Amino acid sequence: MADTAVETPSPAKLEVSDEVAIQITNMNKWYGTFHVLRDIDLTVHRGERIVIAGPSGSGKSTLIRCINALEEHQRGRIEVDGTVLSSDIKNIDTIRSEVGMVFQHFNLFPHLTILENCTLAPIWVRKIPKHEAEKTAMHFLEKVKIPEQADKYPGQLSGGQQQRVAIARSLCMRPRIMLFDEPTSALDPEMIKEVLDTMVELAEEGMTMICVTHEMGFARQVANRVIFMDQGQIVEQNEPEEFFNNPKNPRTQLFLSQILGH
Amino acid sequence: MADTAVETPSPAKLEVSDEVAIQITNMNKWYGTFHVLRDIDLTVHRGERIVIAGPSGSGKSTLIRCINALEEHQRGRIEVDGTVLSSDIKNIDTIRSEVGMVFQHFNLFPHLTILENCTLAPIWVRKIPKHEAEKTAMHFLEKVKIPEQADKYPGQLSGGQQQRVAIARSLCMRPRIMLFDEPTSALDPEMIKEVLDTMVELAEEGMTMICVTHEMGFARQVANRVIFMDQGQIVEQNEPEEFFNNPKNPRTQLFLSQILGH
Amino acid sequence: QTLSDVQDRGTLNCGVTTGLVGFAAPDANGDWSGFDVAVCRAVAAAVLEDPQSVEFVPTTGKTRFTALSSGEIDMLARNTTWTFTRDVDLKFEFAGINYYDGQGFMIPKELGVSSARELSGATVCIQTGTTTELNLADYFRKNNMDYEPVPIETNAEAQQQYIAGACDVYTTDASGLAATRAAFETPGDHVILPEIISKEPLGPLVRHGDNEWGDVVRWTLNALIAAEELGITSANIDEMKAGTESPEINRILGTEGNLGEMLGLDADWAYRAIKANGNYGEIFAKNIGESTPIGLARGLNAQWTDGGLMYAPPFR
Amino acid sequence: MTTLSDPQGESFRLSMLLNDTRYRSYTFQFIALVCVAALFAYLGSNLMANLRAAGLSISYDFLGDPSGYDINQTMIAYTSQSSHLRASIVGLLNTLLVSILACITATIIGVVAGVLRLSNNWLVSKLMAGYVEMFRNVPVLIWIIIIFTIMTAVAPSPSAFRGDDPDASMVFGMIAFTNRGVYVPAPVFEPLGWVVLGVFLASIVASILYRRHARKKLFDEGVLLPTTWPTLAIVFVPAILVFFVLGRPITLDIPELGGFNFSGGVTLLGSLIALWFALAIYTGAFIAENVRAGILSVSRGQTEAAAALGLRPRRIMNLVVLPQALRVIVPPLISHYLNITKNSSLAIAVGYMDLTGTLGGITLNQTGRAIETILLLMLFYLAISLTISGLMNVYNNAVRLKER
Amino acid sequence: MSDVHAQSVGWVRDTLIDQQPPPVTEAGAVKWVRSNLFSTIPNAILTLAALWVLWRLLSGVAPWILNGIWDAPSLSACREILDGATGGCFAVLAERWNQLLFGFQYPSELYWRPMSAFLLLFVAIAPVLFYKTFPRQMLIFTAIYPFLAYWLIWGGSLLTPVCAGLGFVIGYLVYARLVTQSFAMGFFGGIAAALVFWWITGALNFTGILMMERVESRNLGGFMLNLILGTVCVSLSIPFGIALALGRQSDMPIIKWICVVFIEFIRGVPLITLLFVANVVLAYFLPPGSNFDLILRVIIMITMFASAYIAEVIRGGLAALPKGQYEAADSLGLDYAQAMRLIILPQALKISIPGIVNVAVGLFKDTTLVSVISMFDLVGMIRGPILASTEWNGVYWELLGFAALLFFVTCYGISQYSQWLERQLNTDRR
Ligand SMILES: Nc1ncnc2c1ncn2[C@@H]1O[C@H](COP(=O)(O)OP(=O)(O)OP(=O)(O)O)[C@@H](O)[C@H]1O
Ligand SMILES: Nc1ncnc2c1ncn2[C@@H]1O[C@H](COP(=O)(O)OP(=O)(O)OP(=O)(O)O)[C@@H](O)[C@H]1O
Ligand SMILES: NC(=O)CC[C@H](N)C(=O)O
Ligand SMILES: [Mg+2]
Ligand SMILES: [Mg+2]
Repeated sequence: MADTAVETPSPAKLEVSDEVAIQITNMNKWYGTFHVLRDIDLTVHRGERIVIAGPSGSGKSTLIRCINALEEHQRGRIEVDGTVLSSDIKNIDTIRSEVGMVFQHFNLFPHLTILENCTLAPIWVRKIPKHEAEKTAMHFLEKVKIPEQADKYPGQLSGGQQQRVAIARSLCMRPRIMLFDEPTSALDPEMIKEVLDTMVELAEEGMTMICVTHEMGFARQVANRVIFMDQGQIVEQNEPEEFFNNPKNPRTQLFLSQILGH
Repeated sequence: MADTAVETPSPAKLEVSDEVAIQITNMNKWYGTFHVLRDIDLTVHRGERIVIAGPSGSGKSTLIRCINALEEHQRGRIEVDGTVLSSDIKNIDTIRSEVGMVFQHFNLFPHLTILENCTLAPIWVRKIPKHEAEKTAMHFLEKVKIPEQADKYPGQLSGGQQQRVAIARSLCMRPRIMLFDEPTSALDPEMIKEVLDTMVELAEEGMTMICVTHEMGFARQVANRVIFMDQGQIVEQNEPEEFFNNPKNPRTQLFLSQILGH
Repeated sequence: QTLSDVQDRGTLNCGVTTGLVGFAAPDANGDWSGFDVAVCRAVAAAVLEDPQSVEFVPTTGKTRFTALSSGEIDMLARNTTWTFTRDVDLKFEFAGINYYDGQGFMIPKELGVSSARELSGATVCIQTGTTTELNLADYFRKNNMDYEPVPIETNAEAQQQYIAGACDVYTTDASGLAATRAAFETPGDHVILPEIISKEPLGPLVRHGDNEWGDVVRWTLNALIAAEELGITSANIDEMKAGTESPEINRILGTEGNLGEMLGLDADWAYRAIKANGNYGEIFAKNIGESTPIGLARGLNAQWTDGGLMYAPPFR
Repeated sequence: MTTLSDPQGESFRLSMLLNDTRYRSYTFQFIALVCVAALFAYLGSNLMANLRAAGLSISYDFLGDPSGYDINQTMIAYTSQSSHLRASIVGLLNTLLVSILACITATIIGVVAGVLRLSNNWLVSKLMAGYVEMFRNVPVLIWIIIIFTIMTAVAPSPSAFRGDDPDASMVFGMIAFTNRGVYVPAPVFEPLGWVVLGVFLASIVASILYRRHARKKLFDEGVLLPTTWPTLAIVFVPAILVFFVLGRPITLDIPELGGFNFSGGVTLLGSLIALWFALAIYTGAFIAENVRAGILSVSRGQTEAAAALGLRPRRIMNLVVLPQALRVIVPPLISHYLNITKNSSLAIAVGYMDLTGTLGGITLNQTGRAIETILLLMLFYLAISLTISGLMNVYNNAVRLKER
Repeated sequence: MSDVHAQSVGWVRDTLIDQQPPPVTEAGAVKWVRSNLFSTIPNAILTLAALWVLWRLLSGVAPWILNGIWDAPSLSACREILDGATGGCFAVLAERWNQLLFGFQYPSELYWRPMSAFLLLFVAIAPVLFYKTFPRQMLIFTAIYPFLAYWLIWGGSLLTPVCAGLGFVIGYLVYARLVTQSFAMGFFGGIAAALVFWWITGALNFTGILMMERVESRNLGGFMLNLILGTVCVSLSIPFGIALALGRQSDMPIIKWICVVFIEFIRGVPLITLLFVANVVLAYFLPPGSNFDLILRVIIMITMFASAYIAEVIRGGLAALPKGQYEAADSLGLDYAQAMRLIILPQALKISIPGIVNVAVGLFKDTTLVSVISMFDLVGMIRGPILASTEWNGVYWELLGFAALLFFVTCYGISQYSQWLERQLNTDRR
């Protein structure tokens, strides 16, 4: 699968600021008695593009869902853009409007047109007047190259187009951080490329991104850090070049040999 | 799709006997007023492995379903293993227990375990004592490499495993002829391989097989004849090598260019 | 306070039966008439000055008491028997008796039965939730007979069942039997057996605890009865209203004394009540009397002066 | 609800009641609880005030008092001197009786109609579709009344059986259809008769054992024994033999016209029959749809796969289609049973003395204890419903298909 | 080696065979009759049996209908005209049809009012039922309709329904104003504003202003009563059903249990017992001195009944929505109320429409049960006043058949609609 992604092997050299965007300290999470995330420590700087990889069930999705407060964590501290994630609704709302999220299965709202999908949250959460919200939405739809679909319904678009709408929808909230949870794994190979291109473009503009993906081409091209997780822990992290060519942890080596193997 | 199959290009050299297994003469079938099968003539010898290809709606499924008396034909004659297919229930029963059939959608019985799926027909049709039937069933399950799933229910298996159970289930009746109707087209690429491997193995043992499939790799590897159908007629038949490299009929050429194209 | 409620509302909610010819039944236009209806109209006339401002609420044997006690209706004028438990346990107040009745049996002539004693084994149609149901059980038990009750809700259903022959006998108040029989196509084919197995004093009733309202209903009824005794009729009432020799008539008609005021009404209340449908005797004759198809004799319901039991307490 | 993210240094503030996910749900629940409690308190105080105004009080003492009325169909000993509670139980049993009868009949009608609706006979399937639509779309109350009318207004009254040249006669000389009900012969057991009955029951058990044996034989030795005829033979032949050998120890008590009514035999009241058939035929239409959907839910592929394996149509039905269809059919079937039980309360429209007729009808009327009786009535029905749906859940869990 | 076998040699068809007509036995009427009616012996027997049943039905019913008498003053007169022949006495329908439709107490000169309310109902309901074909603007009429219908049926001053409607408008305006800040504030603010408005206008007396003759609700009856109960209770129960369904889905245990207990309780008891409650006990629970009329109490109970069933339907709709929709809404920062209002409910309700329609049909049929508590709906009219009247004592079939037909037409129509809708929704969601 790796071969479908863009093939430029050098990581794009993009500036990374010193400012901290996300700071996770000693975070732990349980599902019932099952310890999903163990002592996660992670600092993401503004402008960083991080790829998270790891075997299925290793807790990748759970981690990024915690950042967005879609799941609550039980111990430790998550600070996003200076706001500490607590059970205070105010804080949760602040963080959610700072952080955009793109899901594996797009999760567009099928009863709304593409444009309405994109303007819904700006209008109701950010309280932006409708025509302005629509202007912004069209801008981002152009950016993901599907402005002509604005009045269609999600059911009428292909998977790749849907995923691009999902990205545009997140962008319309003008988030400072974008989270992607395997955004391409529900797509056909041709469509994967469309979506990855959009993400690469975003990365080049300096958006802070955390992306769970197994598209190693993508990781090579845009990530400035690859994080490998296993059994709820961060096992290894490194620059992509180092990570792929010279993995240290035996678990990582095994994993890389599998996914690059075929 | 073609590339997922096994890549050995030479057709396996397997002996074909002189005995006739299936003889179809001038067979015609209508659905209402729609003429689905027109003047089909086909002789299959014991040990032959025939692949049927053709565009959608060309009557491939209908043809092999007629062989199994799942559909009745209106004119012409079908003789399977010396028994002429007529509306006599006795004959139909004889033929059906000689002929195994594997469907595109597996059609396992979801309320029975894998083992029960495999022993049901031997016990009730062949009147084989249960423990013997189970022994046979385990033998064939081992052959398709899933003996450990014997006590699970179909819903608990993956698609490829289910299709392999379906093959084992047919084999448990010890048929002399196997019919496959697009056995892999409902499967994910990885699973296709599992199933094709099983079929190749069967072919190598000399089973008479008729297989509707578009897996050209499979056709190349095991078939000793490829039949191309269009609009309810057999348009061309040839050895795989000839068929693929040197199609004669323009319709065949068009079709091959399409499916091998991508 | 029911009195003021009724006056504020401008209509009297009066519970009647769902339909028993002669006692309370709507005609094709939905206008009610009958012996019980007349009582309602008299009360409405007394209280609201208009005998027409009555809302009739049809009730079955089952719904009548709850309708009354929940306040849905202000009074119940539905051939209801005055019994101890209804008065004491169910907390109702009977305003008097407008018909002295008893339970009887009706049976097709062709069955050739002449006495209730011969009814052993019969199938009996009976309205549920009535005193007659209990009387019936007692009567058959006492006489060591068995029977099969067919319970029904309304007189109309009973009539259908009986006509269709689903029961041999229909039992209810004798007055009700007469009224039901009168509605048959061929009343002559049915006989009412001579036995009367119970006492069924029927009268209008109101809720306990609202004595003012109870008094209004009681004395309206009494005014109707007294009017007959004193010879006040709808024909001569206007004459008498001008004043008569008899002080009691004058008191009733409000030309003397202040009885109306004591009731919380005006002086003309009884005048209007009697004027509405005539006195008791007139009401009886018009709705169920011998000249009607129902053809009930006055019997016990004659004035005490004629040897009957109708006896209005003095207006004084 | 373990939400302990970083509690250090935070003290409780009032605004947290609304803004903090930890306390917010407590706040809402508290408010909801208060609202509900307030509603109940309000209703309760109204009730108290109204009762006081009417001088009534709530008491269940009346349940012990003699009821004073008679009931035409009693399955336990009952006279007008029995208590109201006993009358309620008589009613409850009558409710259960008519519900069970209707459930069985509705199932039979529904299965037959549902299967016939799938028949490839065009006329039959259209006829069944007509039946289903016709009965589903007209209120059950109207059906009850229609059937009751057939019973009372169309069937002859017992007197029609009287005389030398009666207008009506008994079917087979044993069964009388009258407008009060159907009179059928009742079996009378002489002492030896019980032996016959015992033999009959034993042969039913034997037939089941035989079928088991046949199955085992097939599984063990691959010999398929015939089942249909042997089963019938095992069930009936010994009983009939014993019956004659012992000199016909079971006789029939044939209903006879005497006095006003037929006496002897078993009487099925007209109201029972009307209610029973109306419920059965009405619900049968729903069940038919249900059965049809269940059978259709088993995909054609299943039948074809079974056929391709050489199974014969009847075996396909028994071994493949029915076991799968039942899982789809049974849950809605049970809710139809529930509906039958609830709809049986319409007995009151035909004067059948079920729970609503006794407890919610005459007892309520004669005692005037409306609140108490209706509460009790609802509790009875609730108990029946909960029992049935409890059983349904057990069944559903037992047959759920294993998925991964 | 394989070229030893003749059939293995390459073979190409040069000329295509054209479509040929099927053999005679395979097409046309003969084939149809054979395969649909007489394919096997048991099938042939079934066909004959079905034909026999049909013949019996037709031969019984046809003369009865064809010979029907439509003009006679009473049953006996009708029988005389028939003179022994089979035939229905449909005269009873001709004579009493307005009683059957409107009850026996509704003033006959006012029949045009419920009639026009009934016709307008179609206009009002069309944009809801066929939301694709009709312009959305028609929904405004749908919103006005309840107040209009109230005025038409019950009469009284036009200002009463107008004020009631204005209350909703004002409530909505306040809600729209406040909702951008917080849903709870908007919601309760809206309710409070509406209540205040109603309280103020409730004190006013409109008698005499734009009056139409008032009709007491106990004077409603006949089929009209069934229709009123059906439509009113179903429409009222939808909002309650939504609330109950959301409550039951909530993860707050107390709220959840309150809803579960309510729903299961209502679904566990027969409607009759709830009608008894309306009839005999509900009044005890209302504030002393308040006088709810029977219709209103019945509406309250039936609405409670229907909302429990509708709640279950909507719960199914909610459960059918993929979890991703909830998460997507959360991750965009929508709060609970917004997510429900904008994302979840619109989708869940759309999925639930066929189920709601089915509940509505069932409920409409169940409105006949009010005849048991002696209200004079269609069935009540037939069983009470008409069958008991001296003229028409005994015309069961004509009356019951008429009632059955009326219900059949309505319910069959609605259920066909619901099936059509189900197909529509299925194709929508490709
Ligand atoms: N709601 C839940 N309740 C209990 N366990 C859960 C829940 N969601 C996830 N898990 C478990 O938590 C673990 C981590 O899940 P997670 O979805 O984060 O894995 P992942 O790394 O994203 O895997 P994948 O690549 O398959 O998406 C898994 O073992 C999963 O079974
Ligand atoms: N039961 C049926 N009734 C009427 N027409 C049918 C029926 N089954 C199939 N057909 C028609 O017969 C033709 C041949 O169908 P068939 O399924 O044999 O095609 P196929 O070659 O197997 O196509 P595919 O590759 O899509 O499976 C098609 O045009 C189809 O529409
Ligand atoms: N028939 C009736 O409706 C009344 C019966 C009896 N008088 C009673 O009060 O119970
Ligand atoms: Mg994941
Ligand atoms: Mg096919």
